[in-house]
Order: sequence, then structure tokens, then C-alpha cells
Amino acid sequence: MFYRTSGQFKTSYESDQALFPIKQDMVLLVVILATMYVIFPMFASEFTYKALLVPVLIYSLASLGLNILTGYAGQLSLGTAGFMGVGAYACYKITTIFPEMNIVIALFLSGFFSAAVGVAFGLPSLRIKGFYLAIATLASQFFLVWLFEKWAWLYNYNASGAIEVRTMDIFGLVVTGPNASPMVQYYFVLGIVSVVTFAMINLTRGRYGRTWKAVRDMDIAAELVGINLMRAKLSAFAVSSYIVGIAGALMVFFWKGAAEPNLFDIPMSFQIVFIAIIGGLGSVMGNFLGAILIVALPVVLNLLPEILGISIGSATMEHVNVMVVGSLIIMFLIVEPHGLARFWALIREKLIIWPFPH
Amino acid sequence: METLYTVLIDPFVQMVEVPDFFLQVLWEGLVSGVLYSLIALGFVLIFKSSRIFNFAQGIMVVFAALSLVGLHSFLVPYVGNEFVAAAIAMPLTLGIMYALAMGVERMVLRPLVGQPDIILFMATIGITMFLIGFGEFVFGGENKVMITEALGIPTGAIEFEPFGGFLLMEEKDVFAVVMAIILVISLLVFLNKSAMGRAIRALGDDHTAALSVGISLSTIWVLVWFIAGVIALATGIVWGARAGVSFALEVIAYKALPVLMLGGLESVSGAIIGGIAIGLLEKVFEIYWGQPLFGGNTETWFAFIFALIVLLFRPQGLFGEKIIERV
Amino acid sequence: MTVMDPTLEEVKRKAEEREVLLDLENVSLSFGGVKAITNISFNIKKGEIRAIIGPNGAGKTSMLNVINGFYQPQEGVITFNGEKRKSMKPHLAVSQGIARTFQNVALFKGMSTLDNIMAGRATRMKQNMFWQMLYWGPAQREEIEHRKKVEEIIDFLEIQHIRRTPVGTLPYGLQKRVELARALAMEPELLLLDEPMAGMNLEEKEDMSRFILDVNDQLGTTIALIEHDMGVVMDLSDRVVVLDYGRKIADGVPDEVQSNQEVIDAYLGVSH
Amino acid sequence: ADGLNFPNLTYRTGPFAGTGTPIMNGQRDYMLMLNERDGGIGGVPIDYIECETGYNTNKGVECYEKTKGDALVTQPWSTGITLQVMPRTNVDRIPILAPGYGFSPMSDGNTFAWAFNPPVSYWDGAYMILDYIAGGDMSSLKGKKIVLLHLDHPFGKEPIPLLEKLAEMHDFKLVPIPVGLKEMQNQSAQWLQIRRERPDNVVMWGWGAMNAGAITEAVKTRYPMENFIGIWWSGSDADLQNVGAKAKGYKSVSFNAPGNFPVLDDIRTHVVSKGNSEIKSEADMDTIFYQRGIIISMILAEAAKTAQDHFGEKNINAEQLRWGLENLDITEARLEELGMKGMTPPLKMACDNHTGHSGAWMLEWNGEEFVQASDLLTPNRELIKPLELEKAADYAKNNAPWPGRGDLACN
Amino acid sequence: MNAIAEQTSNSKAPAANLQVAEDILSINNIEVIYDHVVLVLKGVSLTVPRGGIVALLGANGAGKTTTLKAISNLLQAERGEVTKGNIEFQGKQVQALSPNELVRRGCIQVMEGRRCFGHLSIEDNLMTGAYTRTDGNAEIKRDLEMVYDYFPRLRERRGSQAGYTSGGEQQMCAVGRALMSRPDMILLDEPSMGLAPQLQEEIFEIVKKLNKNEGVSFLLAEQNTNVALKYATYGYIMEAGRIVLDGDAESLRENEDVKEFYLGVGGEGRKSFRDGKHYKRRKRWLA
Ligand SMILES: Nc1ncnc2c1ncn2[C@@H]1O[C@H](COP(=O)(O)OP(=O)(O)OP(=O)(O)O)[C@@H](O)[C@H]1O
Ligand SMILES: Nc1ncnc2c1ncn2[C@@H]1O[C@H](COP(=O)(O)OP(=O)(O)OP(=O)(O)O)[C@@H](O)[C@H]1O
Ligand SMILES: [Mg+2]
Ligand SMILES: [Mg+2]
Repeated sequence: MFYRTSGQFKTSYESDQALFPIKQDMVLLVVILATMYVIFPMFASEFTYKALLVPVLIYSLASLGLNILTGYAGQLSLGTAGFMGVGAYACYKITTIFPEMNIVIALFLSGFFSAAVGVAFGLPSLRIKGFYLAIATLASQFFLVWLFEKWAWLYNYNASGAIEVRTMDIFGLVVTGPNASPMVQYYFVLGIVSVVTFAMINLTRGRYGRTWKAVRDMDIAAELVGINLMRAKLSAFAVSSYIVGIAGALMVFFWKGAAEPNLFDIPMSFQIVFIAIIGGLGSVMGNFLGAILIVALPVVLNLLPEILGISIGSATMEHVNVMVVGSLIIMFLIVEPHGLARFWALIREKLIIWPFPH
Repeated sequence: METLYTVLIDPFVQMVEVPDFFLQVLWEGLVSGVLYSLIALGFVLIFKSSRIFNFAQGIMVVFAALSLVGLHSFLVPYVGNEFVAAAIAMPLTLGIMYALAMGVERMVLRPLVGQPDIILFMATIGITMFLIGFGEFVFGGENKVMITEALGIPTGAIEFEPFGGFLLMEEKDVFAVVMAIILVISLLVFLNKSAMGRAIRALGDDHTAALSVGISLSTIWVLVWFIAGVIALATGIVWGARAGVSFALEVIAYKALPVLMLGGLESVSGAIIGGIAIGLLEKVFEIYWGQPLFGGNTETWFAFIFALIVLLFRPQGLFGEKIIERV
Repeated sequence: MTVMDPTLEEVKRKAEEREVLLDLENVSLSFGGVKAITNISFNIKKGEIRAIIGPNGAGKTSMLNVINGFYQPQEGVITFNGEKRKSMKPHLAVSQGIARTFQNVALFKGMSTLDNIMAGRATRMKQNMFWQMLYWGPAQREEIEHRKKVEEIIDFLEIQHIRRTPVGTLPYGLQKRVELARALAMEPELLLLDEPMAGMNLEEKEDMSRFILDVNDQLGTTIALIEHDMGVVMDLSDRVVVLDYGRKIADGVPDEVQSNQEVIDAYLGVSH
Repeated sequence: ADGLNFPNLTYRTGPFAGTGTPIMNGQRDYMLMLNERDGGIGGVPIDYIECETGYNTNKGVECYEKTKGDALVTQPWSTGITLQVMPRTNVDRIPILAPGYGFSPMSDGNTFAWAFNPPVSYWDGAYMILDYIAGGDMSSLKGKKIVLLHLDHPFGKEPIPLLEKLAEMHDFKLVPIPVGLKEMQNQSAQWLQIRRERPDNVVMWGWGAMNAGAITEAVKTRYPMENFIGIWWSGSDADLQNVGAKAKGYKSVSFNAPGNFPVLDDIRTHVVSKGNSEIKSEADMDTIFYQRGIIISMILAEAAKTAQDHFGEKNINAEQLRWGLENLDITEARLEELGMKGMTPPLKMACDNHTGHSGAWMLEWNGEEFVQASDLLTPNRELIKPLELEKAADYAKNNAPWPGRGDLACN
Repeated sequence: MNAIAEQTSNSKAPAANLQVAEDILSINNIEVIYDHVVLVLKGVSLTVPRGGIVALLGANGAGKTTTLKAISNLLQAERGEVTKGNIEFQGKQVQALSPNELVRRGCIQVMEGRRCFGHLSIEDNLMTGAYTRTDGNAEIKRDLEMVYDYFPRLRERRGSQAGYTSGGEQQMCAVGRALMSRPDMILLDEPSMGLAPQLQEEIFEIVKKLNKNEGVSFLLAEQNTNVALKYATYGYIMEAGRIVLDGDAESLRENEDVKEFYLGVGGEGRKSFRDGKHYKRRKRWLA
């Protein structure tokens, strides 16, 4: 009843193509944004910022990047973490070579490096498809991590072999380093994520989005309707890696504060693939839902026995935790293979016809 | 100039000058390759029958080996004899692998019939996580020793003295090679000569169409996963005999991936040939080029890059099925 | 070559009235051992509806694939719009004005009807990524301009009601229609239709015929049509070429082809 | 909480669980024993909390955030986690205790005011191993070839700067051979290289499954075991079980010596026999790593006691514990009181010495277990310290503005 | 032709003649929902008498394919489910059976859109059809020859990978594959689609032959109404998920609407496709 779309007629293509043609969606968006920008900061503790809010945002962003490539353009990549690494190391080098540079500019510049590397590793996609491509992206993953390990120049010859983020500020407000307030970092990340998300929503519903989806759904046919496959695939790789690179830089600079090469190894790639898939391939909103689930679930599960007052050995807890997360993933895939975003869409459809089914 | 020498000439000079060492390198490469192939075989079988890229193959290796060792150490006090315990533990482990196959089919595959490949792939990662948690819960995370002797696997070494040097072959490595060859041949016969084999290949092409002609997905999937489980057990035994049984073994699954790329995802013979090719090349490259030029540890990526280059020329690997493009 | 009927003269005379749009000369194509097309020559004239018929596996689809560059013939010369074509990437055929539909529907299954058709205009949209991200100014103007064109096609083919439906779940017949819409969105000079009416019932075939004729009449699009329904072929086409086992066995106006004994034996069967 | 809150970021799961579990068991049992036997430290019970990281840096950081609330200390148990939490501990004002790991420059308390890595650092370890090989006379290394077989990871690369310096000083050839994290189980390439290089000695910086893999390969390659020496993390009994007698002669440097010490009896009576331990069987108590866990907990407990005594306050806070660590002095006599005489060398820390550098013994695998094989070895501080100071300064520079000692007074 | 006509006149409309055992298949009032929300079949009932050929006609999207899939239990893979009604095959409820069990019991479907196993050779494709059979290799070989006799083109291409064969060849392969299972009942979904005219007739001749010689029953969803009604004994017409008209083939052929909309023979005989008009015609039945 309250989710009724009838009566909302569109009289021009402009309004039909508006971001939120349905009024209720607009309201929902405002509610979400208000929650993120106003309500959370009112209640969040440092732990909430560091273990939940900031990671969820950063992982969402990385997953959004992956989703462009896998969900929209149909090229399965298992090398996301490697590209995040490129972004992070690029940002690290930029900020050490140009210490005066504003961190925002450094961030957006570092995206170009990961985009370039992404395009280079995307070249084989012109010939290689499906799981072969997926494994091939693992090649980039292994190679990049090896490179981060070997190429001491990348980490400024630090004895620790890791990159460490120094304290930086924007107009006097400390945003990175141990002294930065988690809330400031949260707002910073939230701001960037909002901007990129907005841009991606637009990009995916326009020409680029259509081209990518066409390649995904049937690349031969796409070619035969005049789409230049090379440009379509490489642009997807570029945009995707750009976002992923920014996510990597954000991760190191605004969340972790330091990173060793292993951070960017396969487990993280998989985690991001999970987020994208559980959230829903080919959806922007899904990334956020997926990240909430995949990032927050283990944290919450870990807190659970404490809340319930049960005492279990930490190891047993972890075993159970891993089993539960594994099973939940399978369960989610079974219940809704198209991800949480689709789940939401179904709920919406039911709401539209509610309370009179069919 | 000097680099050119190290790249182009020196390696070959060394190969000729120290031939026994070169032979040893080749043998080690061959053995590693065969070990990779064993894991790749499990992948291939499942992929062929269901287009499922079974990421859980690695953990299945660990799980099978742990079950065997765990059951064995549980049984020894009761039967009092290492060998008898092994003889009982072996079929019990096979039983566990069968139960696992049934469980996977029932709880994961059946509800996901007809879903896109990537979903099933993710599901196998879910299975991997579950098995890691479950395995550690039951068996604990400590290293265990493979019951090599109790299983009657030879543990000695064969020594040759070619070219006045020495060449050393561990008997258990020889055992691994022979076992792999037997496994591959029987699989090839099974797949190409039996109606079941044909059904397995049909399933890989189109689940729904296979259902429509009366092929029972459940039966075949249980069978295939069980065979993959058996292969996992075999793999676990030979890997375990080399380096002990622990969850760290799981990462060896990654080593099978370039083998799959090279050999082709659906080809049993590709798995073995690709494995051996990668084992040999990777070892030779590491020893003669990797270590002098890159400071070593090139094995982490060499196989991938090599396979990638081959894929550029043959996008379906050396023996994989061609991707059919027709409109 | 094989057909030496007197009507050949007549055909030639008619042919001279119209300009040649596409000309194939001694084209051959084989896959390993399989000869899909053997030494075929024929042409398509501007503004005509040209049918290609023949038994299953005769090489009709392969013929279309050669025309739009998806297959490279081993031998032969193809001339389109007066230009000799060398090897070509398929996506360039579209910019030259060749669009097609497919025998096994080749739509983008996950996308809505609207998006599918809009995809057909991908080559005509030019705005850069930056504006696209803002979805504002030039990008929005461009989007709307093309949307208008697409809506015209949607109206034309009467598929308004499925504008937002993902095409994967549409019934077969509608999918074929969406495919036609997508091809039309490319505003082609030459439209290749591969069995556009397979799997349709009579009513739908009538509709489809109407659409094809209208496209031909109103937009002046030249059409090459593969179809197994003889009624449709005979009624719609101006000229028919018949293939069998990769060879051309007849070429002419419908009536002439229909009565050709070789065609009857190879293709039509006795009942027609 | 009302007790002394000592969280431990354990890894009893994941690929390194084999190494982690026995240590964590030792740590835990000692703390539980103190609670049972003495009612804690100075009468205040210990809140010993485990948070599982699986040796995963992400989870580690999460654990740090989760446990830091009223924590007196943080024990990250991985170099990766240590690196990430280090800058934050300055802000959160919680001492890091990283016994036998972390990075060597942490010894410089004036730079790393909140970090402690007693009783010896990796550079100490590297020096002591070479010293042992040289038989006390470094110049005898001249012309020798020494392989460093190490995990290709910051941990494994840790000794390289010092070893390079020593190689230059004493004119021996150092050949570092990396082992990738995914190659741990299959090191044939590395051992082929060792066979080709024919080094006089192999020094191993290994971890988890790498150790067992290396020892197996060494046996296979017939490398003389007595020339094969590992750092203390490469000396777990479990790693050698796989090859058993064939590894006879393998050595590992260790800051705890095996034996049957009185403290073990206390643990047996107060914890194990009551069924409160997580060990599988009592035999586990005889392993090097279990006993090392006890030492580590002892260091922490002693530091807490030092602080309590100094501040005259039972319920100390993190800052006070930091002071306790900095001024820790575990004498021979104190060890005797604790029932640990000979189990670990006496340890004394200071403002500019957050490690203690107390020295270690060489242990040798006799085919069944590790036995002590040398007198106490000690590092050459004059040689190592400048290097530590240099790298510490580098760290501070790279992480500018680095607070250093800040407002914390020495003593 | 005559034999069939006789048979038809003997068995009256199934609704009137409720002898369950006579019907090899009966569907009662089923409802199918896709994706939990899309209601596609809204109460469909139909019966196929043993040894009968029943045609299921209707426009695109009417739900023919869905009906067939509901019978053969292939809906699950497409996230569809039968939410109401029941289906009986050989007098037994079959909704709960797995598709392969149904094949074992003698009911096989030829799916719309060919669906050959692309990487298998044509011959292997045909052989998969015999997967459920237990009557020995000799019999299977014999049937293989029979299929090749029906479709000589397949014999020529027996070694080629099905994915590379032409559309029509794949269609023959799909039909041949179903024949290989020796079914009692075949659900044929648009068998003639994409076949050359003479082959279209041929497929139906094969249907007729099998029906006559082996007593196989058929339920066929077909667009080519002309041919379908020529061979079928009984017909159902579907619109938008409901059966709107049924009757024996004869009477359907005579029905004015069927004539106009499906057969294309108005009062004045076959009209040219050029004469189609742009106006929405109203059917006389209610959908
Ligand atoms: N890519 C290919 N590889 C191998 N053989 C092919 C390929 N494409 C087509 N063929 C073969 O070429 C022949 C002609 O095929 P084509 O698809 O052109 O036939 P068609 O005339 O369209 O038939 P239909 O009416 O059945 O669609 C067939 O025998 C087919 O098997
Ligand atoms: N997987 C699906 N999800 C949602 N809707 C579906 C799905 N499959 C079919 N439909 C819808 O069900 C309706 C009936 O489709 P069905 O394929 O049964 O029609 P049909 O009569 O066989 O048509 P055709 O003659 O074109 O083959 C159509 O409106 C279609 O959009
Ligand atoms: Mg064709
Ligand atoms: Mg249909």
C-alpha cells in the first residue's frame, strides 16, 4: 500500500530517466544518507568506526570497482587485492615524493596507476574468457604481491618491508596517521565513497553501462551490434581498477595506517568477490549490502558469545565462526543467487503489489 | 653485457657442466609437476561434469589426509598395530569422502542447479571455509605426520651416479609418479569409454538439457565428487609424506591453477601434461634464471605468467575444449 | 551459373534498374574439412528484399556471417557500397551500415528491452566518460536524443509494454521482435535477418511481415532475409537465392525459383 | 574489569596454528596457574583474554581495537599486526609486548617508548648463531659461504641487514634464499640451490609449515644436519617429528632451555590436573614452545609486579605497566624463586634497552627431542646497537611526526 | 490420416470421458510462478490420452513451454515452481519426481531452442538420450541407426561437434536424442522450428510413425498450427496462461477464429503476407 507506484506518471524522458523515478526510493535514499552522515556519527564508538563503519565503506568501494568489471562487464577477476595494492603503493610513493601534496589529489592520482596496471593485465581478456581469465587475473595477483615484496623502492627501503602512513592534514585537520580521529577519517572515506558511487550510478546507467552489460551478456552479439570489444573491456578494466586502487589507498591511509605486501594477497581478493556476489552482481547498491554482511558478520559473530555471556575458547570460537560464515554464504547463494540487491528488488515488487497478491 | 651472459649463455653452460645436477633439477621438476597434476585432476573432473570450478579441492586434500591420519591415530590404541589400523582407517576415510560428496551434492549443488558458474564457484569457496572450520574443530590445527610406513609406501631413496655426480630419487616420489599415471589412465578410460563418462561430459555443457534426457544430476555429482575426494586423498597422502599434514597444505591448491590454465579446464590428459610441463619449466627457470636474476622465489608467479602467455595463443589451454562461438 | 533459364535475362534487366549495394564474387568458406560455402556469387540491390533459402546446413547463416565480417571467407571478393572489402572487424560492419538479427536469439539477456535497443545505438553516442559520470549537460542531452529515436522504434514495433522487462524472460517471439528493434536502432542501410519468424504463429508472422515491409518501404532499408516459411519468402521477397550444400543452385524472382526442379528436390519437397 | 587485563592476540587457527598453539597454551597455563596459586599478581587476579587472529593482520587489528578498552598490554603475535598497531599504541598509550619477534630496532626505547621485545631480538639471534658457527671467533668465518633460508616476508628478511654487515666485516659470503608463502610445502628449488651452492652452513628464518618442509628437504638432499641452524621459531618439536631421527644434529637457537623445572610442577598441579589446560596430553608440557610460552607470560607478570611494587598500587594501569616493563630486572635469584632457574637467562631492561638482550642457548635435536648444546650465547651489543639506532631513526623519519619518548620520563 | 481420424472420433473430448487409466498424462489446474512473483500459468488443465497426439497451441508467451517444463519438472532450474494443482503421468502423481526419474518412467521432453551438448559430437549427443536405458547395446545401436535413417543429415555430420552444426541440424539432433530414450510419451516443444519445409513435414511424419508403430503419445507445443492440427488428434489453445479453447483437431480446424488467427485461411483462402494490416484484431474468445 505505502509502496505504491501507480499514479506516478512520467511525462518526459528527462523525468523518466531521473535517478530515482519513484518517489519512495528517493525518500529511502535520503533516510540512508541521513543515517550515514548524521545518525551514525552520533552514536559510533571508536571500535565501531574502526572495525565496522570504515571497513564496510572501503570494502564497498572495492567491491563496487570489482562489480564494474565482473557484474557489469562480465569479466571475472580474482586479482582485486593486487590492484588495491597498486593504488596503495602509488599513493604512498606520491605522498612521499611530494609531501606537500593534498591527500585528496594524491588519492585520485594514485587511481590512475592502478588503472594503468589494470588495463595492462586486462589485455589478455581480449582473448581469454571465463574461468581462464579468472585464473589469469590470479597471475596479476601473485605477480603484484611478489613485486611489492621485492621492489624495495616501493616501500622506501623500510626495514620492516611495509608501508607506513605518516600524519597528514587537510587545512589543519589531521586525517591520517595514528592521531587522526576515527570520526574525521570516517567522514573523509564516506565523502569519497559517496562521490564515486554517484559517478558510478550514472556511468552504469548510461552508454558505458550498456556497452559493458552487452559485452557481459553476449560478447559476440555485442561485437556484431557495433561495440568495439577491446574498448569496452579495457574501459571496464580501467574504471574498475581505478576505483579499486582508490579503495586500496583509502584502506591503508584511512583505516589501517600501515600495510605489508601480504595484506594484498588472495584472501582479500576473495573477500571482495564475495561481497560483490552476495551483494549482487550488476548492482551498485548491492556492494554496500554485501559489505555490511561480509565485513560485519564475523565481527558481530565474534561479539556474540560475549553478549550472550557464554565462554568459549577463542580458537573454538574462530572455528565455529568460520564454519558459520561459510555456511551462511552458501545459504545466501541458495536463497538468492542474484544477491541481496535482487532480494531487495523482490521485496519491493512484493510491496508494490501488497496487500493484494497477483 | 654481463646480464646478457647470465640470461643467454651461463644457464646452458651450467646445465652441461654439471649434468647430474641438471638431471636432479629435472627429476624434482617432474615430481613437483606430478604433485600439481594430482590436485589439478580433481579440479578437472568436477569442472568437466558441472562447470563448477571447485575451489574446495585444496581443502579436500587437507581434509582427506587429516581424516586418514586422525582415524589412524584414534585406532592404533584399539587395534594395537600400525598396519591394521591403517588398513581400517583407509576405507573409513573413503567413507568420509563419500559422505562429504553426498553432503555437498545435497546441501549445495542440488539447490543451486542451473545457476551461473560464478555462483557455484563462490559456493565452493563457502565449502572451503566450512571445511577449514570444521577440520580444525575436529582435528586441531597442529601439524601431523603422514602414516607413510603404515600404508606401505616405500620411504627409501634410490641413488644413481650419472656423470660422476649423484642423482637421488626418493621412493615415495617414484610412488607418487606411478600412482598419478595409473589414476590418469583409469580416469581417461572411464570418461571416454563409459556411458557414465559421456553423461558427465554432457552435464558440463548444459545442466538443464542433461536433466531433460534423463541424466541424474545427483547420482553423477555424488560420484564425481567422490572420485575427486579419492584423488584428494591420494594427493594428501603423497603431499603429506613430503611435508607433513597441516592446514598450510591448502595453499598448494593455488599451484594447480596455472596447470589448469595450461592444460585446459576439462582435459584429464591436459592436467597431467600441463602439470609436468609446469613443474619442469618452473624448476629449471627458478634454478637457472630466477635465482641469479631475480633473487629467487620466482615459482610464486612463473607458472601463472607462463600459462598466461600460452593462453594468449590458445585461449582454451593446450587441451581444453574450444569455446564455441557461433551465431 | 548453373541456372541458364531464359528468365535470367529478365532478372538482369531488373537488376540494372537498381544499384548494387552488396556484391559477392566467388566467395568460399570452409571450416577445417567442412565446406560451408563454395564459390558463391550473388548481389543485393539497394532497396530490395532479398531472400536466401536452402535446406538446413546449406550455408545460409554462414553467408550472413561472411557479409557482416564475422567470418572471413578464404576466397572471393566482397564489395559493399562500391568499396572492396578486405579483412574486417565485425564491429566495423555496423558503422558501415550493416545490421543483423540472429538465428538463435542473441539478445543481451540481463538487460531490459529499452537497454538492448539503446545498445544498438552505442556506436552513435559520443559523449565522454566525464560527462557520463555527471549525467548532466551534454551527456543527458545525448541520452535523451537517442532515447527519442529508440522510442520511435519501440512504437513502430509495438513493444511499449515490455520496455522495462529484462529480455531473458520474454517469450521467444517477442525476443525476436526486440532483436529486430535493436537492429533497426543501428539505422542500417542493409539489414540481415536470420529466420526472423521461426517459432512464431501465423498472426505473429503476419505482424512481423508487416514490420519488415514497413522497414523496407518507409525507411528504404535493403533487407536480406533467411526464412524457412515459403509463404513468407514468396510474398515478401523481390529476389531469392537458393543454396544447397554451400553451393548456389538457383537465383531469381520468387515464382521462377519456386518452380525450379532442383530447388524442389533439394529443399521444398514434393508437397509444395 | 577488576583484574589485570592481559589480552593476547592468539593464532590457534589457520596455517600457522601448529606453531602458535603450543606457545599460547604455555602462556595461558602460566597465567591461570598464577591465579590459582597466588590469586593473581600481588593479590589481583589476572584477566587473561584471548582474541583469535589466525595470524591474519586484518583480524589482528580488529582484535586490538576490540580488546584495547581496559587492556594493560597488547601482544600482537605477528610482525604484521605489530607494525599496524604500533603507531596507535602511542596514542592509546598501551605497551606492546612482542617477545622474540617484532623488529629489532624496537630495542631503542627512546624511539619506541611503548614497544618491548624481550628477551632477545632477531639481530641478536643472527649474531649469536654466527658466533656459534664461528666458535666464538668471527674471523674464522672468512671465506665461508653461509645461506640464509628465509620466509619471503618481512619476518624472514629481518636479519638480512645485520648479516650483510657481518659478511662485509668478516669476509664471508652470504646467500639469502627466499621461500614464498605458497612454496613452504615444496622447497625443492631452494634445496637444489643449496646443493648447487654447497654452503658451509644454512641458517633458517622459518615459520610454521616452512620449517618442517625445509628439514624434510635437508634430509633428502643429505645436507649435513649439524651445519643447519634455525632461529628460535624454527625449533618446535612438532616440526621435527616428521623426519625424527634423520634430523639428528639440527640446531636451533633458543632463549629457553628444555628441562623439568619446578614451575612446571606448579602448573601441573594447579592447572593441568584440574583439567583447565587446553593441551592435549601432559607430554605437550615437555615441548620447547610450550615452555617458551611460560617464559613469556612470566616476563609480563614480573613486569606487572615491578610496577605494583614501584607505584605501591595493586591495580596498575597501562602506563604503569609500561614503566614496569622498562624497569624490569629478573635476576638469577628471582628465577630461582619462580622455579625457572636455567630455563631462561636473567633479564634486565632499561629506557634505552627495551629488549634486554639477555642471550640464548643453542639447542640440538637428538633424534627425539631438543637438548641444550651450548653455554649461554650473548650478542655483541657494540656492533648491533648502532644499527638499531640508525633504523629506529629511519622509522621515526618515515612516520613523521613520530612522538618518540615524548612526555614519558625515564625512570 | 484416416486411422487417426477414427481414433479421434472414438475418444471424445477428455473432459467428457473421465477414464483416468486411458490418459497417459493429465494435468489438473496447475499454477506456475516464476521467481516467487511472476504468475505465468493460471490454472491449466489438459489430458493426453494413451497413444494420442495432442497439440498445444497459442501465441508467444502464452505459457506452452512453461506447461511442458512443469510436466517434466524442469522448472526448478529456472526458479519457477508449480504452486497449485497436480500432474499425473501413467496414473501416478509426478510433481515430486526428479526429471531423470520421469524419463525412466517413459516421459521425455525435447526442449525449445535445441539445447544440444555443444562439445559432444552429434553421435554422442544421440547416445546421451539412451542414458536411462538398460536394454543392452544392440538395441541402442539399432535405434541409433533408426534415428540416422530418419535424419540422414545427422549421419553425415555424426562426428562433428554439435555446437558447430547449423541450427536445423541441431534441431534434428535434439529430436533424435529424445527418440533414443524409447519413451512412452514425448513432450515436443516447437520441433519444427528452424527446419526446412520438407523436414518440417518429415518430423511430423516421424511423430505419426512412432505413434502408430510404437504407440508413443505426444504432447506438442507448436506454432505451425497448420501442420500440427493435421497430425494431432486433439488440440488445446492457450492464451496468457489459460486454456481458452480445446477440441478435437477436426473441430478446431473448422473453428472460425482458429482459421483466422492460426491457420491463415479466412473466408477467401490463404492471403498474402503482404496484405497484413495494422490494426488490432479482436479475438472472439476471452483470454
Ligand atoms: N564455425 C563453424 N565451424 C565448423 N562448422 C561450421 C561452422 N559454422 C558453420 N558450420 C557448418 O557449415 C554448414 C553451414 O552452416 P549454416 O549455419 O550456415 O547453415 P544454415 O544454412 O544456416 O542452416 P539452418 O537452416 O539449419 O540454420 C553446417 O554444416 C555447419 O555445421
Ligand atoms: N524464467 C522466467 N522468469 C520469469 N518469467 C518467465 C520465465 N520464463 C518464462 N517466463 C514468462 O512466462 C510466460 C510464458 O512463457 P513461455 O515460454 O511458457 O511461453 P510460450 O508459450 O512457450 O511462448 P513461445 O511460443 O514464444 O515459446 C512469458 O510471459 C514469459 O515472459
Ligand atoms: Mg542458419
Ligand atoms: Mg515456448
